[in-house]
Amino acid sequence: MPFRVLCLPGQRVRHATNSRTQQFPLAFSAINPEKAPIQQPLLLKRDVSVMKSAVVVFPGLNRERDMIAALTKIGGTPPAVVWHKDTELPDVDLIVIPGGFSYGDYLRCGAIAARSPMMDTIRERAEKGVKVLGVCNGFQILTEAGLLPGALMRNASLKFVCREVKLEVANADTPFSRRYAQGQVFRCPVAHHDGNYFADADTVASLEDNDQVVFRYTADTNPNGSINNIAGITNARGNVLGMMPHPENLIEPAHGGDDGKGIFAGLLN
Amino acid sequence: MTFRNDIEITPELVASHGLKPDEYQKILDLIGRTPTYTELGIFSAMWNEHCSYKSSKKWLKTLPTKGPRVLQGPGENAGVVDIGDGQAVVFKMESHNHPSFIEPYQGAATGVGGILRDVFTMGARPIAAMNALRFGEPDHEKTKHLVSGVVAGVGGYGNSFGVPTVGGEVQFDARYNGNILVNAFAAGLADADKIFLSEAKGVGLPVVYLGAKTGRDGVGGATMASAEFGDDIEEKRPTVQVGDPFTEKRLLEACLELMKTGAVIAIQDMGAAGLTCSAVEMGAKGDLGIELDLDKVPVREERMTPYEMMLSESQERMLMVLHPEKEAEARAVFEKWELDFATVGKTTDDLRFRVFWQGDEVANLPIKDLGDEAPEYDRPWVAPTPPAELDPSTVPDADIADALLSLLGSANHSSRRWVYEQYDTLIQGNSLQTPGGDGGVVRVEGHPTKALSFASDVNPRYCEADPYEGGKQAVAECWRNLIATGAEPLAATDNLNFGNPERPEIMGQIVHAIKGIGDACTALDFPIVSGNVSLYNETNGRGILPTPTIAGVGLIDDHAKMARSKFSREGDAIILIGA
Amino acid sequence: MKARVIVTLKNGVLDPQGQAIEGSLEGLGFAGVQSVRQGKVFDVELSGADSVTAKAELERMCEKLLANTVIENYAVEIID
Amino acid sequence: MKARVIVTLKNGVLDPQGQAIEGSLEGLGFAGVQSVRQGKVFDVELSGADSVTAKAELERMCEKLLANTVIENYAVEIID
Ligand SMILES: Nc1ncnc2c1ncn2[C@@H]1O[C@H](COP(=O)(O)OP(=O)(O)O)[C@@H](O)[C@H]1O
Repeated sequence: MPFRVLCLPGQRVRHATNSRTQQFPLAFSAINPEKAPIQQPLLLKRDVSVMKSAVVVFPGLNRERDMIAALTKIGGTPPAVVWHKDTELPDVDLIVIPGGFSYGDYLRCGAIAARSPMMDTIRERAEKGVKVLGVCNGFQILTEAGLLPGALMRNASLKFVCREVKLEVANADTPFSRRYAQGQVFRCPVAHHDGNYFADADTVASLEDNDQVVFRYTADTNPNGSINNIAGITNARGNVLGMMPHPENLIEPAHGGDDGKGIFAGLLN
Repeated sequence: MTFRNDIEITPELVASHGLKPDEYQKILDLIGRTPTYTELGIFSAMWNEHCSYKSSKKWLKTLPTKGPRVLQGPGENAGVVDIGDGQAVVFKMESHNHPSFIEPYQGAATGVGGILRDVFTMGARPIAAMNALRFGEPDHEKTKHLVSGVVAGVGGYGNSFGVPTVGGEVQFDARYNGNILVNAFAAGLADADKIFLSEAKGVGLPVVYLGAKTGRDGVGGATMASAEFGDDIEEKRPTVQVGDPFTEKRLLEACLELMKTGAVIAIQDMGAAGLTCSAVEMGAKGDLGIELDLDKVPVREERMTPYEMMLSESQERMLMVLHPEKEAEARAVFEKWELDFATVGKTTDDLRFRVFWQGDEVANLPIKDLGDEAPEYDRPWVAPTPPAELDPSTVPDADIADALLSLLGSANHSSRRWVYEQYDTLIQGNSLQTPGGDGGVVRVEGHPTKALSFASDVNPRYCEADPYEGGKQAVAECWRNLIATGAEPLAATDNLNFGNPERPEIMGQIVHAIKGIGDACTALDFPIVSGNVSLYNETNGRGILPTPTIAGVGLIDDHAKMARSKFSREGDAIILIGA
Repeated sequence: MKARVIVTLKNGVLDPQGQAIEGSLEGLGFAGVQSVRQGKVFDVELSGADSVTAKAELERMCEKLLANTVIENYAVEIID
Repeated sequence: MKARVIVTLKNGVLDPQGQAIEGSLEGLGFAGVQSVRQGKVFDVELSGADSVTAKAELERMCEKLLANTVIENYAVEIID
């Protein structure tokens, strides 16, 4: 399959793994979903091998529909939707824990969901190398479950914040970020109350040393006070990503842009 | 246990239930005996201003409520309007003013929770919310606390529930110093042929309680004083209702799942005066009696009395009438979502509202009369006096640029971003225009081109100067905000916030404002399909500014052609149109 | 001087957090839990002041900010 | 049996809530406040069990759920 990069038309990008710099006259954003019949994937099927994914739903999550829409539109096939009490997780390449307020965010964000039996299954899959993406509450759940280090504390403003931020790609060499160029800055919305990433100094140092920080807020758009402007990190192996911003809410012109699409596009084989 | 249902009904007790002597006489005439304590509570709930609209009904009836697209006008949990392709938009606005003043976070949160329930009780998935807020002067000692609590509460509930907030209003004026206004709007999307109503049908069918457990939340402060306990009250119990958006979100999913099973005959949200109002409304609308067994009601506190259970305003609860053969299937849905599901009574053919508790009948009342016979007043009113015309010579000279700058920087004209950034405006992935423009726009999921536009407006200072013109203006402004997004306005809901209607000059404001709203809506073919009235809003013995909030919904056929308020390209011409 | 302030919900006030925790503990196999109510604790360090003054000061802080006295109770304890 | 569990942030862990409260207290004119750290309290009712068993059980609850031991400490106290 030819290598493709998501970027705005005419934008210069550098691909992280081979450092080639190329000009892309035509990118995904040139595809107008308004012209495409509804429910059809934004990508043509022949362009991609179908990604098998599952979205895990805990009670109180509320961005699962947004996530399902994004995976369907970009991945070309709807994800399996798995209720947290289901004992079977289908055989998939990608497991997604979407955003929301699992168990009301009571006790600590993500704490109660993180202790559910479903998380043991997800942990086993992650250990086998299956990709896991946690967005917003999903990120909080992954840290509470110990799949990712650190914790998400209350925003420095103590207020819920919903706005657009800019993310800088700190590591383009992950399955989640490979459609972006190293150092590329892209737009992405956030909507959360507890996104203030914190870890002790040693943990932060090792995250930085191992290139586990994948996305950072640009310094002037950090919405929550998170340490080192961290917006998203992976585990050491690189197959589990947690991020606070919501790429699923910026994937088509109707959203005012499609900067978030690359994350899903990158996960296609 | 020292509960008694035979507490003596004294004039003081009657008065503390907000019932006037002649209203109490009406109760005596109606039932031919002294009511029990529980019955007195039931009457006070059904006959208060909030449930009976006794001061405003006469005037509300004059509003235009019909139109070719109106599927359901006022009288249900929310209004329903056809948007084509077999779909309908379901919406309403409701106030939570007094609770928000007492406890701003929980008051506002439960206001949002209540209006969302009104919408999904009818079978619609909520897709948009708005909130119209009015506070006292910015530097009044209470304002800061109230603003931060209310905004956090609106966000805390709506964000967690998962509905995008797409619009609203915030205003400051000294006249709201002691009485803020929190008006919450919600809209949902449903299949036009799958709207659920509250009218019970069929005799001997189970009446089922759904959702969260019942506590003492909101059981009236004044009425609490009347020692239904002996000496075992440990502390003065707060009557604040606490919202639980997590339970509400599960209730939403469970209800929509339940409705698909075909088990639901009628369903009603438990709002103000919870079990009482919902049971009576369902029965009375269906010309049926209702029997409740309070021992079956899920409670979360010990030793709850029938009086308390009937008046509790615990949140996130509903009542439904069910097809008995579907009971197991319906129960399984609620068990999956870990919510209470209890059969608490049945429908009867005797047109009585009978309530049993521990083997005793604690209430036995004529169900239709509880609503139909509620007092209705034609309160005296005087036409508002228009303010004297302003003498131009008294207007101080000011530098226009300075004036403009101070206007732009003033609390009432500055950006509202600090508010709406605390609300999730993007969730569900369908927001095409978020707050900050004229109307909020949300696309209709599953349709390639359609979108809905929402706006909420009123200018209380205009309404104070001239309630009739102010009422008209509120409708016109809402309408303009909708068309400014490229939408065809469909219908509106109103939230009429006024002072004490027993004062003729306030009643005059109400009458004139409703007339103005009605005339404007008629002229614009913009029917009012739902609404809410909040009276007795006073601060330091003076009424608030008359504030009839109008929230409207419009339809955009093709959102690719949607209009926005921002200039989008250099070199475009700027054109001023209008009168 | 160190002090601890404990703020708890008044009786009868719904505690959705406590309920969710109760449910989760049960799910994790803790059988004997009958109820959980969640509250807040504030560990405050104060400069100077004797403990009587400090306590009065902390109570004023509770009334003004730390507790929402409409629905919460508070208790102040001087630690050292 | 009644017990109280107190969960506090470990030293060095960021406490945005505590910081904000510190700032507000100062703003309200409380001069002597040097630091505020916010934690949680859980009032738990347990059925049966002697206090030794109960305490052990509560500690397990903390390890498993009530505290995030990466950032928090806990203390258990049996009340009666
Ligand atoms: N100002 C108003 N204009 C039009 N309809 C109104 C108005 N106020 C109330 N209504 C209608 O009267 C009915 C009863 O209102 P309300 O008691 O607030 O509803 P609920 O039963 O949800 O508490 C509702 O259908 C509402 O739409």
